[in-house]
Amino acid sequence: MTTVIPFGPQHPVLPEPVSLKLEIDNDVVVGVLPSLGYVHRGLEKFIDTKDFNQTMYICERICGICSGIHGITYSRAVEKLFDIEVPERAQYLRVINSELCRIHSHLLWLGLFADGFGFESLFYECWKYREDVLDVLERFTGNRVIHSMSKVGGASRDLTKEQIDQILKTLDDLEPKVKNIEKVFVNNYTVKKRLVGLGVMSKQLAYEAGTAGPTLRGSGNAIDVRNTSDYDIYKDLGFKTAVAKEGDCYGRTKVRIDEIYEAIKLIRNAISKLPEGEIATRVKGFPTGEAIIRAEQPRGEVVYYVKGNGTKNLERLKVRTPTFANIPSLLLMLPGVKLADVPIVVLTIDPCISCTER
Amino acid sequence: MIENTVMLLIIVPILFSLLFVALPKSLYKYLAWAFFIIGVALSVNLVLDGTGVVQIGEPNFAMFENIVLILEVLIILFILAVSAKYKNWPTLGLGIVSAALFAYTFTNVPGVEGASLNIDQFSQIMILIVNIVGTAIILFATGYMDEYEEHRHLNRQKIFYFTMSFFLGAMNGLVMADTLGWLFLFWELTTLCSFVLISYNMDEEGINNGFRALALNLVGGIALSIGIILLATKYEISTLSGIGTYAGTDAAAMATVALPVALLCIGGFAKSAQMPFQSWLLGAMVAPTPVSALLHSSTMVNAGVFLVVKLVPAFAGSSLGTAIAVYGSFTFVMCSALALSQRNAKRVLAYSTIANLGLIIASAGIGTPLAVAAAIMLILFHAISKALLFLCTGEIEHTIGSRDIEDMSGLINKAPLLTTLAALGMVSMLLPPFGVLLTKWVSMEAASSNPVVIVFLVLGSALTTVYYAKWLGTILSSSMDKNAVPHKKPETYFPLSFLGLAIVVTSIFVFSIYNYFIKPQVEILLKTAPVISGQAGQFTSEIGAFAYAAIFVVLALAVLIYLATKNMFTPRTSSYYMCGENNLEKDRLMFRNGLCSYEKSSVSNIYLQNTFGESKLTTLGYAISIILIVIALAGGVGL
Amino acid sequence: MLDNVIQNITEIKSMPEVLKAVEGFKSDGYRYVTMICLKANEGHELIYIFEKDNKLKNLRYFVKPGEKPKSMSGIYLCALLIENEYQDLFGLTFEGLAIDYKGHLYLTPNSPKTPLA
Amino acid sequence: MSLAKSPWIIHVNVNSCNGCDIEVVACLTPLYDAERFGVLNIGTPKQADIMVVTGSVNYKNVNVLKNIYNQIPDPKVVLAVGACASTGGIFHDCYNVVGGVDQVIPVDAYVPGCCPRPEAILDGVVAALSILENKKKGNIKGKEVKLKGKEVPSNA
Amino acid sequence: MNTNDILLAVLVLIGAPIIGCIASGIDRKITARLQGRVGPPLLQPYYDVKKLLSKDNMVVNPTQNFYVIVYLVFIVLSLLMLVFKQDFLMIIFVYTVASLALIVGGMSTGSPYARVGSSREIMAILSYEPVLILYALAIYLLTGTFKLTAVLDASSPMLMYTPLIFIAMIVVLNIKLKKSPFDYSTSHHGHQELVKGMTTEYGGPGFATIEIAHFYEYVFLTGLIFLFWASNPIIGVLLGIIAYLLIIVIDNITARVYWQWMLKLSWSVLLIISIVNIAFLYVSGVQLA
Amino acid sequence: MGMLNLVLGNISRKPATRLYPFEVRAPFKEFKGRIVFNPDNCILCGLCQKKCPPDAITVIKADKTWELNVFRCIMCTECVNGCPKDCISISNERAKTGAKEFIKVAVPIVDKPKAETPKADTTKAPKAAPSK
Repeated sequence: MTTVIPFGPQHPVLPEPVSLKLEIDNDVVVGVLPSLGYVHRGLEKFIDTKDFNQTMYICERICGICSGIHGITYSRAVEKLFDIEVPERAQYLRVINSELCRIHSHLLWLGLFADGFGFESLFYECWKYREDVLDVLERFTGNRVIHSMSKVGGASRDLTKEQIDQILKTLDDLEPKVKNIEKVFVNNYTVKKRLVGLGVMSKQLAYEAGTAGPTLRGSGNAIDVRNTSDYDIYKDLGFKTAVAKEGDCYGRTKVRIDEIYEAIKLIRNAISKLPEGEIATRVKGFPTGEAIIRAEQPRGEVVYYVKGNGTKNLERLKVRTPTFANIPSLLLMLPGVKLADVPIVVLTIDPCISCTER
Repeated sequence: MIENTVMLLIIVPILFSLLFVALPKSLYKYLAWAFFIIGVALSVNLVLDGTGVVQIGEPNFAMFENIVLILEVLIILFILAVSAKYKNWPTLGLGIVSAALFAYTFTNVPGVEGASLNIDQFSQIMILIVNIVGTAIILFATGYMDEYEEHRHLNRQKIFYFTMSFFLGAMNGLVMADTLGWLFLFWELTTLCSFVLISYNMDEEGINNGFRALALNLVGGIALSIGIILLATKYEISTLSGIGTYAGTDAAAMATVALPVALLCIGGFAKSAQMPFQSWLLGAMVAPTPVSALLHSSTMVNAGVFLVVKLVPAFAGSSLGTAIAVYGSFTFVMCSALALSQRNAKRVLAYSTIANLGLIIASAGIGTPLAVAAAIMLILFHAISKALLFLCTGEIEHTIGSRDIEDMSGLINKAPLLTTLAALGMVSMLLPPFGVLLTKWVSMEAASSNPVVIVFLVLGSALTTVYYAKWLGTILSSSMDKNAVPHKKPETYFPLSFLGLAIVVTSIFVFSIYNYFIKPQVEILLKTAPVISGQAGQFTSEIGAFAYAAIFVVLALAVLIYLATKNMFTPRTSSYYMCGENNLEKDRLMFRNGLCSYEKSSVSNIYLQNTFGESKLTTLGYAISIILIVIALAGGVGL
Repeated sequence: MLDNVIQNITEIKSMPEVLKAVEGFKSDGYRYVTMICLKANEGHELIYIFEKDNKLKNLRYFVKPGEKPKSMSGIYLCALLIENEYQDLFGLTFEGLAIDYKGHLYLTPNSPKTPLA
Repeated sequence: MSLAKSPWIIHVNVNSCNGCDIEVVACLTPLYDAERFGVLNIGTPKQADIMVVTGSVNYKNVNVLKNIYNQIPDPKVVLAVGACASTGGIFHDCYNVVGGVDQVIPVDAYVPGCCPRPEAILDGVVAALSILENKKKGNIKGKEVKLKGKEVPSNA
Repeated sequence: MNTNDILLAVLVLIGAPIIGCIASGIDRKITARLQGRVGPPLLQPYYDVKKLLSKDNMVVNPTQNFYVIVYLVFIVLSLLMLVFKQDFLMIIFVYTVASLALIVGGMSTGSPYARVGSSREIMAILSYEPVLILYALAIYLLTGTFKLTAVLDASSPMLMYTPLIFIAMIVVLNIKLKKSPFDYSTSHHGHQELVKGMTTEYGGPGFATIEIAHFYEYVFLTGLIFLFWASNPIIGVLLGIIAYLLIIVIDNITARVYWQWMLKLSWSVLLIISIVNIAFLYVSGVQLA
Repeated sequence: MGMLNLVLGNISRKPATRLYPFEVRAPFKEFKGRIVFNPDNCILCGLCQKKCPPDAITVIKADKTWELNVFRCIMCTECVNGCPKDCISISNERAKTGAKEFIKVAVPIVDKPKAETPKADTTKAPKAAPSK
């Protein structure tokens, strides 16, 4: 007789409502059936009643954690339809916002992950550092979590000198702190006991399973949309992809920690190169045509497909979020792990269910 | 008069066995009640008669001796015939060896002038166990066997009851016989009865397991008869008590008789299914549950430990004693570990029996007065608890149609009385204040002077807690999948309740039992009695105290508090926490899965098959136990 | 270059050909990115998107009304979620899904049926 | 006063975008440290006093919300955090959204904002505490919410 | 039983939960400070219990509260037996009754989380019980009796002869208090895959009973540590406090591990070091003066 | 030993906690706290209603009211940027927690022809905050 346990939707370890039906034999998971739909709101239908400017706010609320990058990517997609060039300063501002978001998201994930394996103080430590990032984001965009910093045609907020100093100072403070928690994640005996060799995906498997983001890069695939040449201005900022070879939860953790450092570096570079000038261009008319835009969110690659038909409402908006691509890999990783490891493996893809279901 | 009671104790079961054959099935119920009442009356009468030695001299002796001779010949012929019929060559071989030994005994061993039956306190305890617990089991069987046979399309109840009753008679003889030749006869009779009962189903599995039991017990019997021959030819000892008298407490004398004593002990080990021989007892699980209960609690296996305990004066304190103690405690820990990975309730109980017998043997091996007292008490308490547990398992099997522990989850809702009794049985096996734990405590305190034994005991007792706790929790949990049909027959529930009551009563009056039976017996065996006092509801020895009364009081207090607070604090019943996805209509343990359909959640226990799996541990256990036995023998020969 | 506007799109007429083409992509080492479903003249239009070395390749297939497209989840396991999603939202039926949620991936029996169709 | 000193919360996310959730969790972290008021984020409803709900409710979540609510022993308080939980927010007319939490279960206090700051959530918890005290004093029981109507529990 | 004994018993009955409550409060306060927070007030556990007692008694199964009452009374009994210097082996058995009662209570609710949690807790018994009995054995070897009288009346501390068992007991304390890294069967505050493990279905007064029993258990378990230096009560108490603080720190610097790992640790390391210690006691034959 | 250093560092330092109700940090001036409406210049054009993504603003020309559902507002500042008369501004003080009764703020509009002579102060400054 196997053990059958519902895991979610309301479960303390899962911050989000997703449900897994776990079949366990001898403390090892043998079957898993995810149940989605607890956060399905139907945003892709919603564009019928909102115009393309308002849709920006809806896209930001696809997910509260990657919200900034959702907004930016949506803006870029619609700009593509209009075929307008965004002022360079706005592009830099977007990069700064995205990378700050990435830092906050990764710190958040590190905390939740630590909570997943019962390391409460490490969880608090990570979230304590995250508050500093949120403070600068709040001063930059006016809100802690959902930023509304981007808009179709550019940015809606500019950075003042004072704010830039604030960002740089926070980053300087943050770097040694991240080094501290990195030591714990990488060296602590009990943490390694839990993470090393757990949820292993080989390089090939991760690639074929269509995973995205740190889940993919944790298995040794150096695939990052920021590497591609036309993604904003990353090419000028000396971006380097963070990769780990292990392919297990430990590797993915290392990738995310490395990405925090990388993000700090990118922000510093962006600030040093920040050009003067306008932050937005005016957008006239209504969008037509179709476009696909990809961007690198903290959780991985997001794909926006927009189709305009010449009215103020878009005809079709389709978002393929990174978690959507990563959930099938759970089906591959979960069988064979212990029950106690289920939350860790689920959290290791950094699930964002509200992204997935929209 | 004690002679009459003794004779009745042997004759009445045989009479009943004949009655069972003669009378129709419909009367079995009344026969069993009568047997139970007479059994209780006779055994109580024997206790009231007190102790004594019944000498059987001429002219009766010659007649008895002839009966014995004829019976032994018949036994050997039966074994040979049966094993030849089923083409079981190992058994046939062993039967031939037995026959040869018998022939050797007949020709070469000097005869005895008279036989004696020795009724001491230990025999009284054994008689009580055999005749009260044993007849209760037969009573239970009348409520059990009809349905059992119906399921398997059998009609062999006549043989069943005949053998069961006969078995009790043989056991009665065994525990009273002092003359080794007679002892051997009863010994072989029980072997034979167990063979018939184990292969009761007459299917391949049953017969194979029956033959395994027969073969392993024949090995034991051969060891026993070699021991008897040695004793008779070399030391001219022909009685059990004679060995003790010969060895006394003198180390040199002990050393001289060490080899035959060791051989006798090996016979006892085989009978008690100790480690290399354990497979027959596990195989015996194919038989109907009353058979298992009878074999495990009151009769068969107790004969082995009975013999070992009786031999205590011959090895107490010697190196042979230490070897036996280590061997017994090793069996205890090994079988406890083996029980951990079992989910078949009867197998768990079987391993638990073997483990507890190991504990008894270990206690006997330690040989201090305290330890021997523990061994005798453990035989008593274990018999009652184990009989209850086996009968409960049988009744559970009839109620839910399965003996898998996992299937018993939630039994408390369907059969509350049965579950409570089963829970009582389990609790009495592992928790204070009940008798089994008391004796475990005594033996641990006694064993604390022997480092190896105590470490084994410590590990074993932790393992025991684990496998019983799993089962206990499972039957007390509150969900039930199985279709449960409780039959409330008085024949089945009376023995269960009676045994349950017996557990509580014996545990409460443990000190009286100790004073009346065990203390004098230990004095007989070891010339000194353990220093134990029973003031203020405590069972106090030189090195510790067991406050059983306080625990009973606290237990009662807990019940009282529960009843008092039950209706306070606005009681409300709610549904389970199922992460929010409950189904409130059909089953409260259902939840909605990803396909929007409902599914039942279920949980199985942890069995640690990979660490404590049967196949791995059994091999290890065989190896180590055989080494230990060889060491014991070598020590016996004086190498 | 990132293919931002959907161009170099291959239109395929029949489902077996789609399957064959997708298998070809798989053997060429492409990753399955996503599939986009659009309403078009009574039926639905499916755009399969694949990626390799940061280049996107697209396949376009028109599903006639009532037609049951084949599932790609046998070739790319990760296709099962998006196909189940379109079963929910557009009322399509994919044949041979690895896990078939039968229209209950997002929606329950009491929520609106096929909202995007 | 005993209730006010030890409010244990259960956090239920029904259809929220994570924004409010992470702010609820942020309340417990060192900077805000809700445990100063005795707040514990307890996992099971059986031990909770305050139910913190985030997100506009969707059809799949309705029963989850009701079940969790029914499983909290009285006295209990429901706190709706964020614009979505209060009124449905920006998603109020999405096809799969039922609306604010008060459409399904009785709500005692609301926290506005998208997303509300942790300070605002702490304010909400403090507001909930006095309601909790009043409920205890007045012995007000939360009515068992029935599963009914358009949110039938099973399709079997 | 004379008047003094009764007074002492009443004192323990009343005093132990107060001490345990404060200890629990200190634990939460220190944990908070280690995590860089202010933390709850010192008397927070008291407020919690008071609140739980004022809530409805919501159960899934009417008998579930019986087991926690058994848990409570047997914890109290084992503490009283410790105070009255009873047989230590006996105390351990009585304590096992308490632990088992909680496990059976968890199982009896039938919730899948509670049952998995209980299964894990059974495995915890398997890992700490041998060490506890070996500790008892060490006491016997040092004093010639299992009764605690000898240990408490001795003039030299036991720690001198049982340093390895002391280390093992610290780990046992960690397992019993269900602190990280061994908080796999229930978790006090950290979130866990089993929700609240064994106590998932307990709420209101039933959970309050468990909490009160925990208070007694804190005192009882630190009492076991106290025995290591019973010759000087002040040092003994200090030893208990230090062990307690050590466990709080360990709680904060480790992740939760598997019960499998714990079983391996206890049956290889803890058991071996305890046996080595016991062997030393045998060979040297030292006696506690 | 990384974690040991961290926790020991924490205990040796002052806790990071901001004792919120007793010790309030002044909100950043950039913070989008709540919408403040100044009816003086309002021409009831309804542009804010059209722009508002969550439909939180209702302008009823007949009743001459401007209504903001505070519990639906998402602080996106579309209305602030979209208002032709700059009547709507954003304050860095957040909206207060409360019960549902207080969520609707109705602001009677002073009748006026085309942004002239701001009529006498029949209205108070609008507040989203509950008046308790």
